[in-house]
Amino acid sequence: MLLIRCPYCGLRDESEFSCGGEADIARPLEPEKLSDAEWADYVFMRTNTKGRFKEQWVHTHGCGRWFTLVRHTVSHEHGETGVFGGVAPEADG
Amino acid sequence: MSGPQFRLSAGGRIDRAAALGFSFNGESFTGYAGDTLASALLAYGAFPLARSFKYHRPRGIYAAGAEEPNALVQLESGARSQPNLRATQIELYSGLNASSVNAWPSVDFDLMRVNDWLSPLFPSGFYYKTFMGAGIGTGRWWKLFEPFIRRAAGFGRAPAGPDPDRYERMNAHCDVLVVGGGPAGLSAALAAANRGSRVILADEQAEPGGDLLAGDRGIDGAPAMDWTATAMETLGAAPDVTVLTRTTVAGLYDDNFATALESVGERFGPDAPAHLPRLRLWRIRARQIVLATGAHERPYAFANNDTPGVMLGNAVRHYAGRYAVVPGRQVLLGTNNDSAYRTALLLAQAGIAVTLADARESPPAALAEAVRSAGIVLETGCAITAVAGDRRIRGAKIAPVRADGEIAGSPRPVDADLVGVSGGWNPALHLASHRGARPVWNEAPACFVPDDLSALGVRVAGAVTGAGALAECLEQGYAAGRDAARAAGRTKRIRKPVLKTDDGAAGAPIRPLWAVAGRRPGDRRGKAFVDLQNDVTAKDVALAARENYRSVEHLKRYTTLGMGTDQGKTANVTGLALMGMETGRSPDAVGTTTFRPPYTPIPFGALAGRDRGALFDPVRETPMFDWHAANGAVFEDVGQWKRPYAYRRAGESLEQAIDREVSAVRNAVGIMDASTLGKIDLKGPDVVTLLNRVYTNDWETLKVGRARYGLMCHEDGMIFDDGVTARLADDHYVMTTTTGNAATVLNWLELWLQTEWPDLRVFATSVTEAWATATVAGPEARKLVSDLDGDIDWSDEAFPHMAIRNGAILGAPARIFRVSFSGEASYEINVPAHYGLALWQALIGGGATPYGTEAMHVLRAEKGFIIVGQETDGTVTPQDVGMGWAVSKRKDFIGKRSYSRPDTARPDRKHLVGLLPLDSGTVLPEGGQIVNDPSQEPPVTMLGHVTSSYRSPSLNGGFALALLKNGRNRTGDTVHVLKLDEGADAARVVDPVFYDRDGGRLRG
Amino acid sequence: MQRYSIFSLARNALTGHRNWPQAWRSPAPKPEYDVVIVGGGGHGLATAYYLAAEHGITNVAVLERGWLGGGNTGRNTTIIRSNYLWDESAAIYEKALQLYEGLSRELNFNIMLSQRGVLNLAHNEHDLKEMSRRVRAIRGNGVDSEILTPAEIKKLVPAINISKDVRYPILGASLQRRGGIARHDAVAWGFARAADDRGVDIIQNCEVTGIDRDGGRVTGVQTTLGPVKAGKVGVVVAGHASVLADMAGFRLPIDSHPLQAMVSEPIKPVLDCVVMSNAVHVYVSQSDKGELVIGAGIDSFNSYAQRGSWQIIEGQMGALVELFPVFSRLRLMRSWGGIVDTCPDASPILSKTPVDGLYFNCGWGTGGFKATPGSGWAFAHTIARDEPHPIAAPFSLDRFTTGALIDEHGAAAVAH
Amino acid sequence: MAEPLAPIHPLALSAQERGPDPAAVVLTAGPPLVLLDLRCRDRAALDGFLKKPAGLASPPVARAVSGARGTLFRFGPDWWQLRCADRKLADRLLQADAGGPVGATDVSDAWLAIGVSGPRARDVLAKAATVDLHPDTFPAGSAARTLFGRVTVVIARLEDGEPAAFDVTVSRSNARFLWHWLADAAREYGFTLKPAASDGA
Repeated sequence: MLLIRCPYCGLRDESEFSCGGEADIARPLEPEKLSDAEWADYVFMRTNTKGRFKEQWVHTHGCGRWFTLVRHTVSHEHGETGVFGGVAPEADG
Repeated sequence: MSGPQFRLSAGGRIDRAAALGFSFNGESFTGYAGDTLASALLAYGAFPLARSFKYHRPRGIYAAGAEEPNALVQLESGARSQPNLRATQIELYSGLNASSVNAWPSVDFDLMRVNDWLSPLFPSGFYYKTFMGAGIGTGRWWKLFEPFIRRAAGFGRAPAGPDPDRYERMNAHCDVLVVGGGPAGLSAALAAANRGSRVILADEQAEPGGDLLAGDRGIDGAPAMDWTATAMETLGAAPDVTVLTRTTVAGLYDDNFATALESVGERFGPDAPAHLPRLRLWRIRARQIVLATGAHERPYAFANNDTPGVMLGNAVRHYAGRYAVVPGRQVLLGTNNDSAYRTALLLAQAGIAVTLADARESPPAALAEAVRSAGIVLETGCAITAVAGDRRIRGAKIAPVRADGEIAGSPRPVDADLVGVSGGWNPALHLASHRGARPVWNEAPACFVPDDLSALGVRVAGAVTGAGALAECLEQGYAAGRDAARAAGRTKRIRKPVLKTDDGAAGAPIRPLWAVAGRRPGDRRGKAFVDLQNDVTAKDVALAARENYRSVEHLKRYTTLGMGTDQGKTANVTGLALMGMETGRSPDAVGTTTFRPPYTPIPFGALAGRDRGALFDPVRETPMFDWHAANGAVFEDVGQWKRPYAYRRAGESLEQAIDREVSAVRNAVGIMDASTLGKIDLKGPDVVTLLNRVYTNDWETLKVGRARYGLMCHEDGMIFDDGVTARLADDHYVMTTTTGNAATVLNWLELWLQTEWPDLRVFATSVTEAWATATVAGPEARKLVSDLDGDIDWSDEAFPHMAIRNGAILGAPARIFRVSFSGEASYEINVPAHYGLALWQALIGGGATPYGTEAMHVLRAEKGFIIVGQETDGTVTPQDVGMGWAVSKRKDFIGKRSYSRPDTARPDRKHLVGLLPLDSGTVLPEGGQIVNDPSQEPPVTMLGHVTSSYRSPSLNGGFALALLKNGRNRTGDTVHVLKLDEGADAARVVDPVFYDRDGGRLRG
Repeated sequence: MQRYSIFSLARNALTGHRNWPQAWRSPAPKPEYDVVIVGGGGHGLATAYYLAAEHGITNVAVLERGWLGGGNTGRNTTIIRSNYLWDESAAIYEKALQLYEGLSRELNFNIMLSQRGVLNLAHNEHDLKEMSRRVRAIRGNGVDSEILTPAEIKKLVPAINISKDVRYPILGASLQRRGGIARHDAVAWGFARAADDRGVDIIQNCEVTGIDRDGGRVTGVQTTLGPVKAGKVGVVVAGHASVLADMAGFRLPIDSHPLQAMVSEPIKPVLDCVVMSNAVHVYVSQSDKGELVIGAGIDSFNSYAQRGSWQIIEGQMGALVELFPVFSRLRLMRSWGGIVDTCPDASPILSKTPVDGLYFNCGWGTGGFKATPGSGWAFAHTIARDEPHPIAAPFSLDRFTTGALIDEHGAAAVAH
Repeated sequence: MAEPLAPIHPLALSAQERGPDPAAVVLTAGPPLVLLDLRCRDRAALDGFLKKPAGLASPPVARAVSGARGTLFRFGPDWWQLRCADRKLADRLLQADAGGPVGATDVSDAWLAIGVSGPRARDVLAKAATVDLHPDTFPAGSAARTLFGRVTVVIARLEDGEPAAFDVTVSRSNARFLWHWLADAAREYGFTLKPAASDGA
């Protein structure tokens, strides 16, 4: 069971979080201009990296914030986190 | 039994003042406090107490701990019965009652022993090679034989009734978790504790000490157990040290999460105090871990090495030293390393005749001198080749052996009634393996040791590293404890203790020895077992090699080596080494198996903890729950909620109740508890933009005080929720969701708001539970609500359909949605949740009939309103259910692009339609498959299915909603709905709105 | 191939079992094959077997990174059933079940198919509705399925608790009597032995590190034992499909997740059919050896580690003890994890790819074992004819573009 | 109908003392709350919003501060919850939020508080809470929104003192479940149940 460092709450048990899968899948700005294949690529295709993998998690039972986490999909070692929308953790938080 | 004749007259860590009576296989025995079941039984001799898995050969106690392969027993009977416990790990208590497993009619005479005599027919994997049913019909032979095989397999039996015991879970946190309370573990715990660390020390025994419990070791010129006692005092006085005895660390997981099982009430047996849990599962989050898990002695194999009375050499030492039991008068010890010498000396001190056969030509001179001067017969360059006897040892043979284990001279008989075999040590690297350690073959001690895990915060110390000397174990323990404390940020400087041990002069290396004879085909000297529990012999390993099942996993799976309840603790390495010999490889080239948690088995109940019975899963109750329960509600589970399905009155069937409730809403007024519907407060200037993106329809025109229905889809275009959203103020909306999706929808909004559209200024807050909701519906609804004192103008003009009003009702703040899911005039009255019950009672007092979810389903189906999850299943678009009107063409929204994909744009997809059975007395089966031709043989062409079907008191007959291929273009057609068994019901395809098509009733 | 039978056992017993031949050879790879199958699990070995047996293509190599049958074939809970909702799924899983029914004899290797029945429990109104729909659809497809009342369930499974007075009472169940379990290793070994006998080279400890292409067509693979040329390459690597797709330059609609399973200590027979529950999230059967074999849901995060998180085990054990209170004192002996490749619609991919001559068979999620022979059979056809077999056609990759998904999430709400 | 509606507390259950040491764990049903969820992207703005009416400034995430007019919990960087000492403060804040940087939502009846005190209080909570409740890591002023078994709760240590006393906020629908759960978990130590008064106050 992972011990995840929420950027806002610090180390918490995995059970407080939900994993949202691969990060950085940006929604196309003009979907109607995409081909069916391009749309399918956005909706369904995934990189599913074996190795260091940037994914997004939400601290469902804690602060409720989404953040990104780089995690190795074989060793499960994880570290670097990132925030969305520029909501920076406070120094005293 | 003739009394505990094998109990030594003095010594041991048993309490001779506390005699404990117990029974085994119906006979009475007496042991002492401090005994295990195994030690207490051994005091009566090394008799058979089990039968082996496959051949049903008699088996006795083989080891002294978790590695025991043979002595599995059924403890107690009835609901508290427990199968497959190792006698070596059961603490004796007064009145204990145990019996043998896997033996019929008795352990002394077992009919299945016939398997042993027929064993030439049953080599490893024999079952893959027969029962194929060639020529006799598909698998018929196997069908015939499988039940026999099943009955023959398995050990103990499941208990007879539900478990009456309690189990606890406990979360704990520490700087340093030390696993194992032997010298290395104690040393590590002291080093960490003295630096101010929060320490948890877990040891599986009733008292720490590990190998020192044998009582024959010394530290600083005193018995080593004195040092242990002092260490325990120090640890006990430290503020943040938790010592968990009788606690087995079962598994290590990512980020140094550990599970451990503590025996709490279990050791008292069935008479344990009722408030105590039987077991406690610890969930430990450790910053650093020190594994001082020791090592298991391994045997070497020889003919009939499973005869009761053959034991691990070090087990003989522990029974003698710790429990004062030596179940024999003439002991033959076979060894290939130094450790058996301590056993020999301890036995000789107790006056036992000992022959020590050391496979090495030249044992260390000091050891040889010591044993000889103690009167022990030392035979060098010899190994045990066979024992004689069946149910007990009637002698043994020894002979010189070659490097590959083959006998190099003629075997000589040795008088013996107890045989101890010491083939070297296998470090207990199970836990390190859970954490990813790769076992590395270490030539000098001829064993696998774990590789370095310190980068993960896991350190090893003591015998688990292959260390043999006590001084080395203490030293490694200290270093690991110190380093772990430092890594956890406890940097206090402490002087290192200096301890003098009784290790003596340096020893000689091991001479690896795996199996003496017994490997070659045609060797008739008797079975040489590698895995005692699963009856895997050296020959079986050779057969696997011959048939090319050569990888370690194939070996295990083909022969079942190491697949038993002991996970092969005494067997695996020997099996690997033998496979290596067969195939010309070193043991590590054969491969190593990955050890799987748990280290020792864990009862399911301990894993379930408190998640049982009434506490299995949270029950969510609405504010009106008590009223429902007291007034005949039949509840249905909707997620964790309990919702009234219908309210049954005395003498009423469920169907009659539902009919009555439907009629009440159609003809008078009903109320439903709708508190479970999700409610999300949305605030901010950009709410309307958000709504436009997550709902399929347009939201710009919604005015303050008005509400609108919306559909939510995923990017694949499929419906996943629906609900009404109302505008309370310019920048303030409230969204409702289905009961089941309340949390899902809020998470969905947050996902998009946070990750994709952080520029949108919207705050979303769940207010589901802040409000209690009573839906008042029916032609008399307005009259009923108008009678409630308050400040709301209920007239249709002031408060039309799809409007929302805030005000006060009977002194409580209220928020009312005039929306209708029933087709009648309908008010969803929300009051702060604590007032919900009182509001409900007031409405009942005003003459409303309570109705449940099933009546609600009927009412809405008559109106053709969908229920997400019933009319939809994740494959249904808004257009499919006839709600193309709610899909905006002007704007983009989540899922929109998917509608132009070829399959999604097909005009002949499955559409929501109404079905009217041609026979109005028929209620079509929900889930019924729709066909054109009811006479077609399977596989039939299925065109869709009935999604909802009810009897309608208003329509006075059956009606249904269905998803039907090309359905909107088939209005008026007759289709057929297959019955479960035979035949079909004919039905006409109609518009899905059955009731009040123009909506006059719901507008007032 | 020396045929296995009770007579061959007796004959070999007389000679001390010294003359048993190898079950399969361990050849070195040849420089070139007509077809290379990447992945020596059940599906890959079955594909190779049917290529040889049904299509006469025998110049075939199966390249296995580790030991054959070592992936999900050797890690699953061995459940076999074909009670799927949609016609497309029913067709391929039922084909698999029918092949299973004759497989021991066809392969001359006892896979210990035990058709003891698979029960799917319903715990609430929604479950009952779903069950009704599913059973009727299954029967419409000519597959056996029936509905049981709680009393009938109790008769079939005496250890189960059908009390109304529990958190989630059992309200009914569907039963597929032809469903059951089989010995998973035997399926891999049986296919391996029979394929080897027909000339297929099974090469273990040979990891594919690259997929060679020339002008949009596959030409071979790079391996840890050197390059191997191939006219066609079929990739059947559950748990690593995305990795191999990446080597070939495209992406798949797949996420890899850990799925855990576990066994109890062996006990005398106490459970005579497979019991699955979506609502409380657990499934269980008892092996011939006496172990209860238990599984549940997947971990939510992506992983290639063959291990999952602890709380999943606690959750499913709570569910199991709730269904079977008499199991509370039985003990968990061993737990492990596999890697399951999940598709957005919980259906597999059996497909041609953007690379000519390269075929992928993947995405079986938690349902791969039960499909093994059907999957291999249809995939062999797809490779041999360079066009999907009709029962494989709906599972092509282009469904994610057209939108013609086969959404079996209902079936896979509990992993199995 | 004119009879005013009366509030009803779901923890108006029976009092009880049980087990080896009934003082080991004491469960106390808290009174109905006056509670606002406050959302704001700017801590300074939130401080400005609260300063005058509530006299409180934001604590760090997973902490709480108390004053005469209420207790302010911080769940996340943009999420606070204010337990108001009286209704007046809540109404004032709800009126003040319109159009401003702070979104205030009344969630009073959605939550209830259960006091868990006594020498074994920490042990009972540790049976399901995965946050570390050791006084070094969970000093007075700590307030963690976390998962408790299968229920989302806020575990707070609002006051100093030994043994530590905890305040557990739970959603209304789960309150009884949690109450029974805690009592069951306290059985091995002994417990005293102090439910809400049956008049709902």
